[in-house]
Amino acid sequence: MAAQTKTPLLQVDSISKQFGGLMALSDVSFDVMPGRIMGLIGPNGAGKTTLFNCIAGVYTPTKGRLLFDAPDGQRLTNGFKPEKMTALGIARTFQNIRLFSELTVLDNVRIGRHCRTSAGVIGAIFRNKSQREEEQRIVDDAMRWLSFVGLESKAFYQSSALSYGDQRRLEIARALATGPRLILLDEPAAGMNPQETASLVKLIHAIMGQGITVVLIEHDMKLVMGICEHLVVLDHGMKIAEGGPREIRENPQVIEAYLGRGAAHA
Amino acid sequence: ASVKIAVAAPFTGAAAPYGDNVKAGVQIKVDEINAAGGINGNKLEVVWMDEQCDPKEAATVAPKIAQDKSILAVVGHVCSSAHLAALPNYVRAGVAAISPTATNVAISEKNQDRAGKVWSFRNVYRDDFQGVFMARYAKNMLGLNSVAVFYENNDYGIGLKDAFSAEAKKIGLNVVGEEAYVKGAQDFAPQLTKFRAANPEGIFISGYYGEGALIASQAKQLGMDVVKLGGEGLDNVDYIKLARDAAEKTYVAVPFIEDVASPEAKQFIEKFKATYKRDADYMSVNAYDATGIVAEAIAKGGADREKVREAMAGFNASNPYMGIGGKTVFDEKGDCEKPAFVKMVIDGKFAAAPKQMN
Amino acid sequence: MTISKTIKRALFLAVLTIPFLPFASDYVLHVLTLIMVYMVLAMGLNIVTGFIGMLDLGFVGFYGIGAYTCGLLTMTYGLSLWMLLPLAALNGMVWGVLRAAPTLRLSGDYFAIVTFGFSQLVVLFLTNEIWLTRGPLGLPGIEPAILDLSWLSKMLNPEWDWYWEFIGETPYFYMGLAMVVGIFLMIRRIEDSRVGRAWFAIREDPLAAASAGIDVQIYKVIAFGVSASIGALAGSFLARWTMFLSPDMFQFWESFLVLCMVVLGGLGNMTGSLIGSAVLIALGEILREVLPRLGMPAETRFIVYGMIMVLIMRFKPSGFMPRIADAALQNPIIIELRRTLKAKGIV
Amino acid sequence: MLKVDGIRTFYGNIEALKGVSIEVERGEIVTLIGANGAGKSTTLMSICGVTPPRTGSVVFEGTDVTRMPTDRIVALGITQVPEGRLIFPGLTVRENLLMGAYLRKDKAGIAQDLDHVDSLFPILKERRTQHGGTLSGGEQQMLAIGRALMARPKLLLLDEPSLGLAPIVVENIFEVIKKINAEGVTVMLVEQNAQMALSIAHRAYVLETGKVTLSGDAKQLMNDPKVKSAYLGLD
Amino acid sequence: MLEQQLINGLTLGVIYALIAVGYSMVYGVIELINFAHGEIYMFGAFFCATFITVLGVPFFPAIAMAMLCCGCLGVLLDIIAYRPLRKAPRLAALITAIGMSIFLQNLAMIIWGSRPRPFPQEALPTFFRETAFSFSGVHLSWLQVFIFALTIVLMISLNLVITKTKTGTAMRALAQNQKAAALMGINVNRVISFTFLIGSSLGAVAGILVSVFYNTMYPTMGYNAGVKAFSAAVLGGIGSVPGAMIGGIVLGVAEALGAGYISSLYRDGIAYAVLIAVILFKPTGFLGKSVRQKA
Ligand SMILES: Nc1ncnc2c1ncn2[C@@H]1O[C@H](COP(=O)(O)OP(=O)(O)OP(=O)(O)O)[C@@H](O)[C@H]1O
Ligand SMILES: Nc1ncnc2c1ncn2[C@@H]1O[C@H](COP(=O)(O)OP(=O)(O)OP(=O)(O)O)[C@@H](O)[C@H]1O
Ligand SMILES: [Mg+2]
Ligand SMILES: [Mg+2]
Repeated sequence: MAAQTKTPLLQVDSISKQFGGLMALSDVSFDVMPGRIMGLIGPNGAGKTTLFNCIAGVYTPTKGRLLFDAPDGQRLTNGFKPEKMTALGIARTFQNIRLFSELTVLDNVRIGRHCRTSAGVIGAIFRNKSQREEEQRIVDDAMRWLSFVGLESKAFYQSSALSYGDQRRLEIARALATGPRLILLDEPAAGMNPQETASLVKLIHAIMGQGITVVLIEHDMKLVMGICEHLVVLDHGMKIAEGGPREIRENPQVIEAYLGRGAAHA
Repeated sequence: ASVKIAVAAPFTGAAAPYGDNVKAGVQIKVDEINAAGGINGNKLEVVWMDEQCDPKEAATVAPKIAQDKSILAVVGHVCSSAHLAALPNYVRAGVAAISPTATNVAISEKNQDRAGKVWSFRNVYRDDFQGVFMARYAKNMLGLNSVAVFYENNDYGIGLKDAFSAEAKKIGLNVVGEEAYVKGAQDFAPQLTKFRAANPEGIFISGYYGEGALIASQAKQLGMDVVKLGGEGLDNVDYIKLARDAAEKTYVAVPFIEDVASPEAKQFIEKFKATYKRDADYMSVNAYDATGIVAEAIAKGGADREKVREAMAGFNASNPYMGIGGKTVFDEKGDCEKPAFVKMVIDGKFAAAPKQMN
Repeated sequence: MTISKTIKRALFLAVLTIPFLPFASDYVLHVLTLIMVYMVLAMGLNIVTGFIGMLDLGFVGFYGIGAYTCGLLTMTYGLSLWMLLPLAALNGMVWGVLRAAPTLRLSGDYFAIVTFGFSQLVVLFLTNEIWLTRGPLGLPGIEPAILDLSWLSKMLNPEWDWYWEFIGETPYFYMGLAMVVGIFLMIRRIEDSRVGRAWFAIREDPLAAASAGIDVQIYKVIAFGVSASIGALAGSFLARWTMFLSPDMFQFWESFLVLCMVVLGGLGNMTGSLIGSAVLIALGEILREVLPRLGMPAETRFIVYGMIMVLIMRFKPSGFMPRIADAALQNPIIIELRRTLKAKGIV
Repeated sequence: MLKVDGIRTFYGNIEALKGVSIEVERGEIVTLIGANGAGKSTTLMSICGVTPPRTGSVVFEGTDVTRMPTDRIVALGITQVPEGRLIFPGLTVRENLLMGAYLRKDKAGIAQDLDHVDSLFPILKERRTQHGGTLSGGEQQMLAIGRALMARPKLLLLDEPSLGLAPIVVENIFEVIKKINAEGVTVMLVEQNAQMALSIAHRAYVLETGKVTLSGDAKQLMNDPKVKSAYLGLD
Repeated sequence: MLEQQLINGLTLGVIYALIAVGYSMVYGVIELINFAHGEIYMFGAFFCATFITVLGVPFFPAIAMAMLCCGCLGVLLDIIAYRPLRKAPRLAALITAIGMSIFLQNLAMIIWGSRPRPFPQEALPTFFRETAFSFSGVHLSWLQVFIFALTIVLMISLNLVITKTKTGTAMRALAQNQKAAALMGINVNRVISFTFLIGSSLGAVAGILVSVFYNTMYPTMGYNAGVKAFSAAVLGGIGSVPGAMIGGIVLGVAEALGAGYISSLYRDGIAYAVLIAVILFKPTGFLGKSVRQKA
């Protein structure tokens, strides 16, 4: 496999996270290879979202190391704040949708461009040429991402007026607008019907096509097994399995803890 | 026909009781004048202007008063800071104001226009006068050797206490401590506890009766059975009502006392009692007189602001205004000197102190 | 779009001519100028409370700092107002940033109470540090604003003397107007920029904002700084306009009044702030005029005032101008985008 | 048991329901399927009186509940597991469950039902004293369902109960639904997972942009070509 | 002197606490800083005094009547002012509260006049003024003892109501999500009204006790009291009843010690400085909990 010659984009190295007396993650390690779609699955409360939060800088891991292959070389990113992680190139969406709900769809995505642009207060007041050009670029980029996720026509809607599925797309567009190298999607298909899920799959493939690595939490096994090349399974904060979809589907421990008998042959 | 004057005072907000006192005094005077046929046959009309003792509001009502050319003069403001904020408007527009209560010294320096004409008068003595007076009274008449000073942290309280403390130092009256409080405070125990440790013979209360009463009663609760001294700010029956038996042994400097009052004054006191069901205080008395001064000036000067001002400035030593609060004589700064008397609380009532200084 | 722009221009021109209209007495101009002072304050507060959504109950502290900076420097050093305006604004900004340091972590009403405490401390300082501020005695007799261009006129023509002392309300009316228009345009521009969008993002969801790459802390500090400097600017204008300052003018009640203006106008909407200030100040004055005519005593003014406030909120719970981030919609880039999208039949 | 007759519901000026009529018989499982934004959640909320319909009527067991306040409708025996879970983040898991039994007075019954919920969702028992807000997404969903069961409703409205749940739990949830239905609770189920929903339901309605476009026996609908392509992901 | 200052602070603190509880309760349920609470407190004192002087009711029944009247006033306030704004932005209700506070304060001024009045002392039990305890020169009157005891009893029972009863849990549930609460069958409006009823009648008790203690009452008395009580509530962690108690006492003691040992000029300043310091150190007050939404 080509991937083995590459350095991992993200190394999760024996990460633990404790909340009071609860070990939400204990000693989880795996690598995320660039250019691939990786799935993170596991029962409810296994610690998947917590792991995302650690990677994205929302939580500082209690123990362990996170190594990100930033443009300027390998970086130990433990304890970095979310905005720093975004700037380095990790974008994410939220399990419970978190949009800027009173703002328009376009503004949501424009805000995504924040970390790739630079105008400040003075520039804003005087609106010199370079600042105006930057604004133009922001709008163009935002519109590009909106049409990428298929929301171009709703650019001027207030984002809270979107339907659930569209809100999920908008979150993805906002994340993409930050110019990430790695995108973390937390249950993007939740609440979508099969038709909508199918178009989401297309979207995820398109994201890959842009050279962006995807890590995905999802309970929809059809989707996960369909698009992920590599899976990590968590249970009770521990990694219980890792491997390709086929392997995972047949892993008895995974079936026992997560898939159940019915879904194993979905 | 009618002539108009404005009364600018706090009718709402925390200082509303003072506005209420002033309003009562003015109203009685105006009713009297109109009952007697008005000023040269013109009815006297009052425009009430609420300014909450707030400098900003005062600076807003002042131009409103100034622009209404039918208003010939202003009685007000009550608070010095409000008066100072309003003053530039009166000076600029040329309308005379007379404050019954504003005692801050700064007013005397800011009330002249470029020609040196004074546009603001007051028929209340300045803080520096009664502070000195009470310090001397405490030392010479009451024979106190040590006092603590409790002052309201506003222009009135500070001005009065500064004068008191300075004079006390001069005449060898020991000031054992100075503590401050703010308007509307209800709890004075911490400061009083501190005083108690110094064991003073008296407390000089540089503030108004509402808080003064609480200070007196809380001092008593703390076991401090001391003499209370104060300026005219304490002069209100509510002081006794609120402080109850703790009000005993309180000495207050006032511009007038019933015992030496003229028949007119006695008549006013009766009328006030009948109308408002309470005893008159110095604010009402001064407001009554201030209205009288304005009315007489209008009678003399006619419906002309400039002439009214001149007539007011004309109340000098040779031509004093005789009010119920005694003689009012303006100096070249619009201030007046008045005799001061001392009242004390005996058996739940204000009465002239047996020992007077002048 | 273009129609509303025309209306706005016409409105602006109409305002310009007010001092020459027959009804424009000193009182009317004074009230209008007062409204403009509050407009500036409301816009300043709206940055923190409307744009980043933090309830600031101590805004008046900066107003006081600006006023006293200007008042004291005028009285002791006789500095010119034109120098003092930026100086006071700068001083306000310094305090805004200083105040940000401890409060950044706080949320909701805990932030509110700390800001409230801050403004109380400012008032206490102004009241008690008599050596510096004269305390409750206030600062009477601050010089009015002076525009001294004599150095320029002397160069042009020795006969000319371009020296004006601003007496009366008219010059202050125009100064106030310039200030309101200037700050309005400035904030609208910031609002419709990367910075403004970052602020709105923080208001809507701080965590999502951080995940979108916004350094929440820094943008909060910027907002505090800008907001505080605007408050201080209003204060320094006030000092030279009323020519009198006292600590009581900056009691926390003022913060609430300004907050009411902001909320009544619409949180996060600058036009709303203008409307809110105009409504609340005018209301007080109208009641002063109207109530006596209805035979009601002066004491009833605030009963009615309170009632009307309640009623406005009842029927306009999101304020007069509920829309946030509306400056963006008037940006030529966005207008252009809309047009092309429409032309392509996408929207 | 429940008769929804031509209700029209508005959000401001947006008409979310354009005359929806639905009937549910006692003891049935009725499912409501439809695309995002079709108005499924709004229908449930209108039945509960959270977003009262502007016109039309909702009759429950012969009582017209159209304009009744929510709490009285709930008192009649309708309980909802709302979309987005709406658990109480600051209450503990146990308190959340007890809130479900707010209107009940029988202490013994409540205790019994608590045990029942604990056995259905053992993780909730483990997290008993944790604040609802710190639960994982799936745990919150379980809590919301458990809370609704605590009310011992006559009619249970479920809005996407499988959302965000692990496959094994989803299976479990559908088992639970069947079980409580068998115990006599009538169920109205909104699901994106139409296949599962149709497989346990007796009857189904298809909602499209605020209107019912199809209805009938669940098994029959499962074979309807339109339903197949649009909602089951089968071509 | 220290003992005396501590007693001074404690007395003051208990009074703050008493007012703060009403604040905290209402806040805990609808997250509204009910500015009009200070006015309810003031009305309590005036109602009680009016019942005594005008109707000749004895002291304790007059307290009960005033509590009832203020409770109803609170409920009325909720129904006419706040209820229409349940779904409106949070600050709308705050502004309405400010408007109501202005309205009520000025209404009281019209009804009872603006001048400070004494509380009708004749009606009070005579032992109130007598010394209950004294040690090392510090005297405690029976009135003080009564206030302490009453406050503690009220706190404990209220806390039990909120944490242990179903209605109490409903109150907290409501605070977090009104829609969900309604879906549980909770009559949202009734529970909120109940909260206002309790909170306001406690406000009345506070107003009465304070005006008895200081023997003075005036229409603007709610203003300062409200500010201090609000601070106390925040200091203790808004929404927490025992928190309000602790917050009030800390604030009172800080004030007394500050005024006694540091500077009476900065008396309030010291209280605010303590408040700020505590909040910076513990951003949700002493007993406040921060419920962090999960990412
Ligand atoms: N802030 C917190 N405080 C305490 N416990 C927490 C916190 N956040 C998460 N937990 C606990 O940590 C565990 C892992 O939660 P996490 O959200 O990561 O689960 P998850 O794998 O994403 O589950 P799901 O698939 O249901 O979303 C859960 O049991 C949860 O209750
Ligand atoms: N609070 C609201 N304000 C305005 N419009 C709303 C609101 N809630 C829902 N809508 C609109 O009403 C319509 C129906 O929404 P509803 O939530 O009932 O759909 P749904 O079928 O449940 O969809 P989903 O599968 O996404 O949950 C949608 O067009 C939606 O945009
Ligand atoms: Mg999760
Ligand atoms: Mg839905």
